[in-house]
Amino acid sequence: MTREELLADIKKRFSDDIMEFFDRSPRRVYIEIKPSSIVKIATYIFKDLQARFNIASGVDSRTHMEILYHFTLEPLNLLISLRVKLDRKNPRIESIAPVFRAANWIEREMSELLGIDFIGHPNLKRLLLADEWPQGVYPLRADYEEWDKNAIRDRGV
Amino acid sequence: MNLKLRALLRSPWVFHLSTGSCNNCDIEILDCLTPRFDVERFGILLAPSIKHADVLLITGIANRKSTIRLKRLYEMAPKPCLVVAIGECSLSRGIFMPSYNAPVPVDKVVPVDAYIPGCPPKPEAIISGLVQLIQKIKGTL
Amino acid sequence: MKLPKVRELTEALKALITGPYTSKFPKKPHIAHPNFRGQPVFNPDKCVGCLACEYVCPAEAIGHEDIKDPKNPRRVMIHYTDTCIFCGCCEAACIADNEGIKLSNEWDLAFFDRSQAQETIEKELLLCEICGEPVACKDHLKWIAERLGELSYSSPTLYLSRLKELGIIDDNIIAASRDYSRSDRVKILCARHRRETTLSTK
Amino acid sequence: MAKSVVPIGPFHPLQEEPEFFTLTVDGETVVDIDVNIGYNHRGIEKLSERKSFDQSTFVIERICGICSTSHPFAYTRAVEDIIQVKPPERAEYIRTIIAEGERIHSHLLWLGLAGHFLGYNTVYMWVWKLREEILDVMEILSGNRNSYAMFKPGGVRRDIKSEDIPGVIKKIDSIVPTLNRLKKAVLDDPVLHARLKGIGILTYEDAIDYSALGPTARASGVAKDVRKDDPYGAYDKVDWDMIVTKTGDVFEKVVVRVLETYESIKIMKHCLLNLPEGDIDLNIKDIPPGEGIGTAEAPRGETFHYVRSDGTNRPARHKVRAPTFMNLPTCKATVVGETVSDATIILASIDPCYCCTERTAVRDTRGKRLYAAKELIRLSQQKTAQIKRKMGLK
Repeated sequence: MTREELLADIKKRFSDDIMEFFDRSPRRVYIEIKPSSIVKIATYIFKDLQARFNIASGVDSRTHMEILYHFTLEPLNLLISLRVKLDRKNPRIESIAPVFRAANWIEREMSELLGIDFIGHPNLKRLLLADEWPQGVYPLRADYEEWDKNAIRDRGV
Repeated sequence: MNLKLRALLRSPWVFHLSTGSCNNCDIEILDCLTPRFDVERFGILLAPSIKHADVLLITGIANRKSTIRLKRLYEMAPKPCLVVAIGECSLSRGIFMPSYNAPVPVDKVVPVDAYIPGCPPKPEAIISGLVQLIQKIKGTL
Repeated sequence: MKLPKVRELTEALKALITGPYTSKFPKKPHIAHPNFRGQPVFNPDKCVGCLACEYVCPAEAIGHEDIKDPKNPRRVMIHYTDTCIFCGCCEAACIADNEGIKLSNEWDLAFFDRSQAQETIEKELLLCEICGEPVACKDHLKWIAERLGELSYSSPTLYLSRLKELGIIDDNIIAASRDYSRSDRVKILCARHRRETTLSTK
Repeated sequence: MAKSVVPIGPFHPLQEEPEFFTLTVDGETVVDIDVNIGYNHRGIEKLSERKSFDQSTFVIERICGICSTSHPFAYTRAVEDIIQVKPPERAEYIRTIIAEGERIHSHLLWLGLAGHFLGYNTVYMWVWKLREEILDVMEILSGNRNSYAMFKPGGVRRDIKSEDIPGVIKKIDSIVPTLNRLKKAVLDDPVLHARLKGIGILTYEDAIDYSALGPTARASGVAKDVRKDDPYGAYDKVDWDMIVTKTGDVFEKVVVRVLETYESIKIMKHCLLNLPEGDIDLNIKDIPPGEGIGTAEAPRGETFHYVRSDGTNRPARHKVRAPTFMNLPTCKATVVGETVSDATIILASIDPCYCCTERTAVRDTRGKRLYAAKELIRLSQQKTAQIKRKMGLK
């Protein structure tokens, strides 16, 4: 179906969950949705529209924590980004890894680097950082400072 | 000691260690083994395991996870062994200096004998660096 | 033993004639292609010491050090070979028509001690006559004055350093007006003090 | 049958990057595989927030050595997506030339390594000797063998001098005859057919479910290629065709990559021959606040860059996703059930690029009999020799 029909169908089907619909350009659409409805909409886009799960990118804007789930529809050359806003103190959201295995690693990375807790993730353990990295320190947060006292930040000659 | 070093320099076996690099330098090291630069003329071979290595080629910024293995492998290498840092990342972490995962440069983790700058260094630069190191060691014997 | 096919024979003959493919590198020195981005080198007489290359460098591989003793004020431009990634941004951003710092063809840079892995040049520095802070390099003010032409007479720092350069003004002419009122107006000052002397009526 | 654990890596002499696979082995067949990554993590996303838009092109370029054009290509497209602007025609052509040049040398690199994993060291030496030609071409065009420093948001940093082009075309043409001989040697070799066909199969459904990308997915019939679906650079001005095969086993992946090298040579020569005139840079001065997404086709799949700017000259957030990040988990589907001697070549068949994925790690080994990594390569080479003897070729 064409691009307009597809977007109209999404709008009609999830009208109560969509908070904001931003049609930025012919190839980019940003849809802000309620955090509770992420699994429902993601499954619909991935399974019914045969979209490809591209990636999820976590953003720590100072007032709130944001996650964007990007889905690509090759035939229409369209990229749908579902935006979800969580509160910054205790960001929690339902995990979509059980639905499709492609999202498994990226959620582990976001939980490790940004401190977002994914409920229902198969094995939410560390993916990237060393074992000696202190618990609860999230490097990609805006308010991250250097915790390692003997780190050398100049050339260290 | 210098008898071993003298013997070592006849045909230095090389062990390549990538501690968090973008594999440009690693591929330039492998380029040295292929027909065009062919360091086997000088007896330089890739050692199958750390136990046979005479020269340790280190690339990469020694990030936190790799430093643990870097230290362990340096202890496992039979002494006397020479250590050569290849590429900007292993000299002073180059463009990744402020990275939160690279606390200290490589020469704070293991004593480094020769530095070969370049991002990535040309295979000729790696060969000339090794040759200069061998001459320097031979010079002091 | 299988007889070698014709292709292998021609291959062997060709190899005999052309000789091995391996480069004779250590014996024959290797000259990089003229487009190759090698070691950046400062050009002392073209560089104006404006620090544009330091701001632009992605790897923060260029630094400077201002030596502020009044007798011989100098700005030392330092290029660190062990951090530089040879990208050519400094050459692209150099205001002295890309000649102040240039990427040479040099690729054989191996060394054994990292504390000497830097190249420096020195530029003459102008200090503010009131607070002693560095204003700019002499060549930099000359570079600005040349571009501003007669407009450079709007700022005492510019025209004083320019005329002193040309030898028209010397100290005894300036000394004559030293003790009259607002004599600070006729001095080479840093931005902060120049603003103070312009606004105040002291 | 007691399970024993087989560690491969992390510092395996031949693999360029440290990666660690822990295979749980029941006798000869692999029962389970656990990929641990994290060795190469350099925190590039945090670094890119420290640098200005122009400078962070160089951090992005050093994510991976062998796909060091696809990342800046996707990044510059993301920044141009924020400003909704298109670089000049000549810059698009130059970008395509550099991207295709890199695809050729990356595919050749992989072909050489795959040859070594199978015990074909002559293929390894031949292919890497061939690769030196394309590296000379890239040194002439961009000034360095790789990490080309050519990309800039809004255009290209350096122009291609027209007097260099004939020499470059001659060098590219000198590659083709040797590549033809190699193609015949690799694709029609009965031993390779027996060795690579039918192992490490990634089915179409698994490829969709894991969202696999690039040659790994195209070998399983998933016809997705950013250069065709979302044409960028000069790809829509050149007629080339996307290589897609059906079964998805390791042999198909070799076929897809070899044929793609020919396509890249065709594109690169076409762009070099009719390079349009015009300026090469838009000189972007300020970037308005907003978000942009850029994608590009790396030799291993689609790279994805998400850039958010808050009006200052530094990106507020920069998310990078490399193709191997999506392809690496697929080895769970392809390696389990295969024999240990095939494990190495299957793991190498997705052309893993760990510095892209920025992650490798190690896990303690338990179990009685341990294969050292070198042994695994010897096992794989033994199997090839065994097949040769069976075919009476020895």
